Amino acid sequence: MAERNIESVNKVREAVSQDLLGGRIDLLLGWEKGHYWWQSRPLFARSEEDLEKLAWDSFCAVNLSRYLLEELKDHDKIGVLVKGCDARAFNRLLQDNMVKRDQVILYGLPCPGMLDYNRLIEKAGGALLGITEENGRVILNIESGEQEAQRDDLLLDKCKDCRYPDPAVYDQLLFSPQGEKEGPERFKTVEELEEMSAEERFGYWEKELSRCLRCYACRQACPFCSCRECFVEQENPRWQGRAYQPSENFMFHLVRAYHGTGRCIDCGECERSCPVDIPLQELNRKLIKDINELYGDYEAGLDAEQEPPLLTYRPDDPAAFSEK
Amino acid sequence: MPRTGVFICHCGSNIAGTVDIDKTVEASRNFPGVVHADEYRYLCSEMGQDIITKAIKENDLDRVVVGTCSPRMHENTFRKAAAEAGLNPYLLEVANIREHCSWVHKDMEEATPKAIALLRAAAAKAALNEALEAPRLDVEKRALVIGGGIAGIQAALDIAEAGYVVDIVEKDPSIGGRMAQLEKTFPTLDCSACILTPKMVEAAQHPNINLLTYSEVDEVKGFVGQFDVKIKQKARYVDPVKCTGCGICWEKCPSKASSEFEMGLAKRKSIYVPFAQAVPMVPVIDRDSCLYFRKGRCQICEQECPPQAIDYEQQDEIIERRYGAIVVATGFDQLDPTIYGEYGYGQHPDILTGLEFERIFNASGPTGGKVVKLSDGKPPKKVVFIQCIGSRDKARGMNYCSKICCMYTAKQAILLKEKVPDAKSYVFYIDVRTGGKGYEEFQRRAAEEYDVAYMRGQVGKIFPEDDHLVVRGIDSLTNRNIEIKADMVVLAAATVARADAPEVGRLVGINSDSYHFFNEAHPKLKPVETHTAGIFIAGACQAPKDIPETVSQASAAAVKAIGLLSKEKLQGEACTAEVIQSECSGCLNCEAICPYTAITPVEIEERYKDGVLKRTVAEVNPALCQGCGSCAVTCRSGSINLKGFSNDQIMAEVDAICLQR
Amino acid sequence: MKKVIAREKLPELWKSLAAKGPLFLPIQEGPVVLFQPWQEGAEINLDAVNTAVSPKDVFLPREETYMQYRCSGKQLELIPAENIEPVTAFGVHPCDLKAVEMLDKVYIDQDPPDALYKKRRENTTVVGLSCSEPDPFCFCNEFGVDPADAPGADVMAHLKNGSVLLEARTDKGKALLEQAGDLLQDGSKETAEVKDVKTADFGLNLEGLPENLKERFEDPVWDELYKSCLGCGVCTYVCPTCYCFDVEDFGHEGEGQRFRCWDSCMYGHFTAMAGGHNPRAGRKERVRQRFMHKLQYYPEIFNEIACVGCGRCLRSCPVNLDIVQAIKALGGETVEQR
Amino acid sequence: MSSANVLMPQQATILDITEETPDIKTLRVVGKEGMPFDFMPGQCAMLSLPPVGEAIFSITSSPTCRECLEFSIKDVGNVSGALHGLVPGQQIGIRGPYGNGFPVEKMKGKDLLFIGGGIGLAPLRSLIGYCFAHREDYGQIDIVYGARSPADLIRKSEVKESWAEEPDTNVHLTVDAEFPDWDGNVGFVPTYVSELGFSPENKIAVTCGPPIMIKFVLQALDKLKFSPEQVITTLEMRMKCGVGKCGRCNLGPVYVCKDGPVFSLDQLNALPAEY
Amino acid sequence: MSAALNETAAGWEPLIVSFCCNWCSYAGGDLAGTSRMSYPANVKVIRVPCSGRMNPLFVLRAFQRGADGVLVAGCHPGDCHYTSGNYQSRRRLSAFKRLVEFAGFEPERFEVRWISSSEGDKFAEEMTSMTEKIKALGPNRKMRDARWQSVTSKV
Repeated sequence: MAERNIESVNKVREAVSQDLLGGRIDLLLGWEKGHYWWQSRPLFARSEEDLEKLAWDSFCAVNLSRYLLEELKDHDKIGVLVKGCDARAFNRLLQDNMVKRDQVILYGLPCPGMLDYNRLIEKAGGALLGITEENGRVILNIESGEQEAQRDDLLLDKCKDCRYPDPAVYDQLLFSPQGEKEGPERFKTVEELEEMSAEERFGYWEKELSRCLRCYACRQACPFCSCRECFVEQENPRWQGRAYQPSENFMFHLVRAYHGTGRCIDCGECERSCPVDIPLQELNRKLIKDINELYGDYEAGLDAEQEPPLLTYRPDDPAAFSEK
Repeated sequence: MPRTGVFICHCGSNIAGTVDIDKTVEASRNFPGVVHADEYRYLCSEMGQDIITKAIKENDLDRVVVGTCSPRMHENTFRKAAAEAGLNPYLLEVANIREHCSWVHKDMEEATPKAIALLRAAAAKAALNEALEAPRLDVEKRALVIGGGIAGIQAALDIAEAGYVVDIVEKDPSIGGRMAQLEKTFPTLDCSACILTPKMVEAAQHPNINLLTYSEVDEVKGFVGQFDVKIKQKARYVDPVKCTGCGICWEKCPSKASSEFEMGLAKRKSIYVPFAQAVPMVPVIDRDSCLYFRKGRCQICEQECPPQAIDYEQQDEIIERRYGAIVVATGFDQLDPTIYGEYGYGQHPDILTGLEFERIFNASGPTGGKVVKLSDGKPPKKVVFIQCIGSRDKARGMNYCSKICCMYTAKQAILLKEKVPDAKSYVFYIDVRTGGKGYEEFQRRAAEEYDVAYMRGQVGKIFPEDDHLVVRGIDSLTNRNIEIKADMVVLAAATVARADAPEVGRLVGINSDSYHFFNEAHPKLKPVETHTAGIFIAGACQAPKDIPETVSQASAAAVKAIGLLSKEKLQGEACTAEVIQSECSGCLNCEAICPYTAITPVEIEERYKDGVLKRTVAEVNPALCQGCGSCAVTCRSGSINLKGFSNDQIMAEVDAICLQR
Repeated sequence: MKKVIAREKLPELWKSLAAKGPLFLPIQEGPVVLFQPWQEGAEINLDAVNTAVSPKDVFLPREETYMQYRCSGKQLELIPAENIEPVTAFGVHPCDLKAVEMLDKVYIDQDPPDALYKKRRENTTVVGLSCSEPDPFCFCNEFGVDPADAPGADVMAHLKNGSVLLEARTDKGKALLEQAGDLLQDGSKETAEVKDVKTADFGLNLEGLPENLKERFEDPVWDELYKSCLGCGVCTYVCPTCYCFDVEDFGHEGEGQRFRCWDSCMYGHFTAMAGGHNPRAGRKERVRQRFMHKLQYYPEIFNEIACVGCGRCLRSCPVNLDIVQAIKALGGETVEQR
Repeated sequence: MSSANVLMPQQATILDITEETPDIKTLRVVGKEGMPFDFMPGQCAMLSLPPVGEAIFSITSSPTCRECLEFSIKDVGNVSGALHGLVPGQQIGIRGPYGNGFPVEKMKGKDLLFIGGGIGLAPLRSLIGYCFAHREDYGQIDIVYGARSPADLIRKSEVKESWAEEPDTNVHLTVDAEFPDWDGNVGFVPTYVSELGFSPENKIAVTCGPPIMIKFVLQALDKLKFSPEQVITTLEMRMKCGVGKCGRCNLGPVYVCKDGPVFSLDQLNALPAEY
Repeated sequence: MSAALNETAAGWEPLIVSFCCNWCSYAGGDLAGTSRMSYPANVKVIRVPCSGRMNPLFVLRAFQRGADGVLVAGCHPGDCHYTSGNYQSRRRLSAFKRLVEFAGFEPERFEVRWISSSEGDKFAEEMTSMTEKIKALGPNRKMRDARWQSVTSKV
């Protein structure tokens, strides 16, 4: 079994139970364990009993902020456990006017990064019984004994180059901050793709996108996708056809990414949610990179007060096309 | 399915010469929804319009497509024709098969298929057109003039004379502007103050004019006919009603500050009027230098003021008013030549700008009208004028010509000779530009009768040596180096936009060129209009100008404003944005980007489970919306759309155009 | 008929099969394995137990054009445009094949039959593949699926050490093996090395569940269970027993085509009517529909639960709201205790 | 032909279009060779108009009419809107018939009460026509029909003139509010049904109309002591296939397209109320 | 005229869709016309009120439906009739242009230009040079919906 880190779960539970049981919040959005030790799923806690199930381990990847969209219809005040990305997601929703700050209490969880089950399995090279963690290392319990690995090598893609593991907004910070990170390889794949010829790049994307099922998990998991009706479903005009043609694949994915311009918080939930592993985050990161280059550094979700780059302009802005 | 009629114009041979009309008509018949197609030699003629109206009635058409010249030309003509037949005019679409087709393509083989494609797109769009109604808007019969210089004064007087109330907002304590700072005006050499002050007084006394001096525009909302403006009237600390303008206060005031009016060449008191003929003759207290405000003691002015007009407790006041039209006449600044180190400006008291020199001539100026060097009080015997400081200087400054320098330099050289008969003037110039009535003659006089030496060339360095200034330059005609030992140097610094012009532009919603001069709507045909309806520009805020040009432009702007104010109602924009509130998620990104503050949040109620849920969505004020459609692009879910250029209309055009390759 | 082929010879077999018509098999596509048509150079992965998406694509393509239209004036011409050719599906695991049989009940057995599906089904030769290792997500044992055998296969394949045993079960299967000719060797004496494949044991009690659920449409369980659902369609698209579809036109007023494509009951638009009314307006209704369909509605008509324990929803649901969660919640475990 | 694709429409032509109300039109449709198919009252058909798409509509003409099929269509969406814009002679696609239809056999020998509201008369009209054609099989017929305003009543002349002339038949019209030139009853359909006070004895009530009307009609009938078996209604759902496969229109294990759209109230009560 | 034929034959002609803002670029196009300048008929203009109206989805739709190049033209920065439309579109379309290039489109396929109402010559030049560049690149297959193509080939 994975080390449950009883101590930290207790600390989280302690922090929230007073508010939940004392009526300061009506609902707590947290995580509980799923069927497997490597799955932690959303928990909607309203009672002490619910809180018993609370989990805080290396598999709490699900971004909980998005649930506020629905749950705030039924609750006056909600507590949410937020990692760095969840907090940025909250700011995103705040900026999109989807939530009000005073409706929510944020319990900040500085995040060490979440582990990727597939990487663990790969590392184990066979049946994996469980893991224990200590000091940035992961010990894999495999049938033949134990195997040790660097934790950083086993992170989810979305966590690998996370720059802001600490919540940018919170009411209460439950652990000591991790500190801002470099994320040196954040744009590595983007840059590699940029190096390719247009033909190669098109081929790359055509192949990757060909797997798309149009399940819209990327959209549903995304904190910037908060439209009531997505362009995909609109009838007049019919922006997006339902066919699985390459042309329709590009339409959906380019527009999805474009709609995140200056809005994507780089949480990577889109990519994590994708059942066929399309590298969606690279499209988002391309836009982040370009916006930063063209219109100055902007990290969506870090500061809800800062105007998103597509909602403002400067008369002397540069352009990606000739202005002569 | 719509019932569309297509009408194609030959425009004599203008279209028919390059577009096969028969083929085009035939092709049009096969477009979806087209039930009638026809052609005519001149569709815009009475006869042509009749053909359309008749066909609409006879064939029960509910959409019309005309293949004609540019919609910018005759869209309205045809819309009226459609309206005559009882059709909503917005159900008509124009396919531009002249300017965008027959005139730019060489033969029928090229132009005909393209004309068909454009018509097909227009028909596809028309099928989705909806009947639209342009809102009828009220006009507030009051004008605002921003800037109380000669342009503003003239515009205000003209508007007031036509019977409309005008407010002049001037940020300085007195109206008068730059013209008040001038000594004499070219080419007639009449005294600037003598011709200006009567106008200032006339403006002050005009029953239809309100002067709001020492005031600034804080906010402009609304739209043509109904601009809601907030004006900040800065605290003067003097009650203008009580004040008699007797002058005792500024006489007695013990503290001094540099005089803005005198370009910093002289001091003024902390309580002051900027100049002797100021209108209104009500002083202001400059908080920054006033002893009372700085240190809490003094209060001499308060003690001395006979009518007890001093009021230290006065606060800035916000005046909110609605105006039908706005004239922007904010004037210009002079470039600070410090940036050009080689001229040594700021390093030596005898290196002056043109405007500073202007004050030296003035009887009420820093030298009492005596033309002397500021360094030693002696009259200058050799004065070097250098033209184009910052103007026509691609590398370092502005590309444009400041327009007035050649003339005022000639004027100053003449005046110098008159005041200091043994003085000698040298003018370094690039070109001498004297377009204007009597200008060339005036400049020739300076050169020929007043012994002004014009030298085509550039000055490379100015530095003091002993008791004079060494001016080193090159005569570009002879390519010789020149060195002049001058007593004084006058720099014709460029005429530049006011430092706060970008801010003013943003406030009132007009745009400017790269030098921050405000843009006219059309350089030839709409020289005083801006792209924002109801806002007009006059004077040097648009581009460098001399006084006569400024005054004529001001009157022109006034006429435009008067024309607007005289209307009972204005026709608003029909193609405005519209929110589908049930789909709107209320992110309000549209509100953030709307240039007209036409979008506001509104709370709606929706059924949810067994109860009702309140939520915020966007709402468009169609009177404010000008129909740019940027909101429709910002809205990711397409919940806000632009009537007349809706998402499905544009997509239908794309589809149709791509069908016909 | 039993035949044997050395594993390294398989590519040759595939190539020869593909020459006769489309050959679908598990292909490594970047990080995932998908059931896709064979192409020269494709990276076949027979060791992957479960493809990311089930092979139902072969029988019920995600997109299928069946009509073309041409309009001119008032004339409208409607032209059938099916394009169904004989195909081979190689490496279908027992759970997935069982799921196809469940689709058969809807698309073939239930009147009127769906001609497109039926034709595809008849035109497909299925090479089943027994499982030697379970995936951690597999739980087909719970549904009585034998990982070692897919009864409905035309040919049953068993991976052996270094070779593959192919056993023809039907005439179609025999024909397939015969076509392969010399590539295959006689395997009449070979036996499959049948392993006892133990899949995950969630301790589900399915006995009487469909009957029990009949009265539980309004059960409070639903008020909790749906909450974590994001409203995406992952579960339905990866699921081998989901079969909903949509019909859409593509084209303009002049001509175009009509196709059907996968759709998902998890989408709000799925049931939204033209006037705006939506009988399954919320996530709760949709989650209930999906699980009730699997566990009650389908069994009510066809007498078996519409789940084969392939584990795809356990693996792919971004928030782990899978059928096991649902069964457990409905079977009187976690949620009900609240 | 069992191998035919059930989703494939056949070609049909619009004979004519009549405007019933501001948002309802009746289309008369004929197949390539006369009737596209045989059907029973209460059944539906898919009409298609590419590239707009397909939608399902109930057939409003009686099966005894052998000239054409009639559809009364309210403009609520893309397909219905496009159909409204058509002109006579336009060809469209049609497939069907779908659904179970009304239980005309079970209704034999009974008195019949038809309660319709607005466009809800469309399926009833097919059944009413059928009953008139087989007049001897059925007893007393009462027809209660209402709409928001006189202008919203469909098939007005037919209802008022032909139906009322039929033997043993009463037509009761009502509109929601007072209108000039309206001398009929004023009031909502359910209220009118209560006021008319029908006896449930040997009677079958068939109702169709907007959901809110049906809800209150059912209450009214319940008060009049109609048992659920005596009450029949039809449902509308989003449908794509019409043959119980595309997965949209189920109420529990029952598919409205195939097993409905006609249900007796007792059948409906046993199903999840997801409509 | 068959598109399919067009593309295989040596005389393939590209289709360029240009979205022009009503106030500057469309008027610039009008001026090109009144000045009898010439540019290739491959360019077909769709009038939009402002470059700020330019939804990137329109561009993608044009590519889906067979456009070989798309050119958006608007007022020069500072000249927007609506004050800020082109400033907004500069940001949006810059990000979008980079995105489509990242997706594998050649940079020439999608362009943005500022053309004023007095720049009839520039309008003609840009339209000509766009056409020439696209001709050099050849037909665009990327994102083109093969189904639409089969449809258009029969028109």
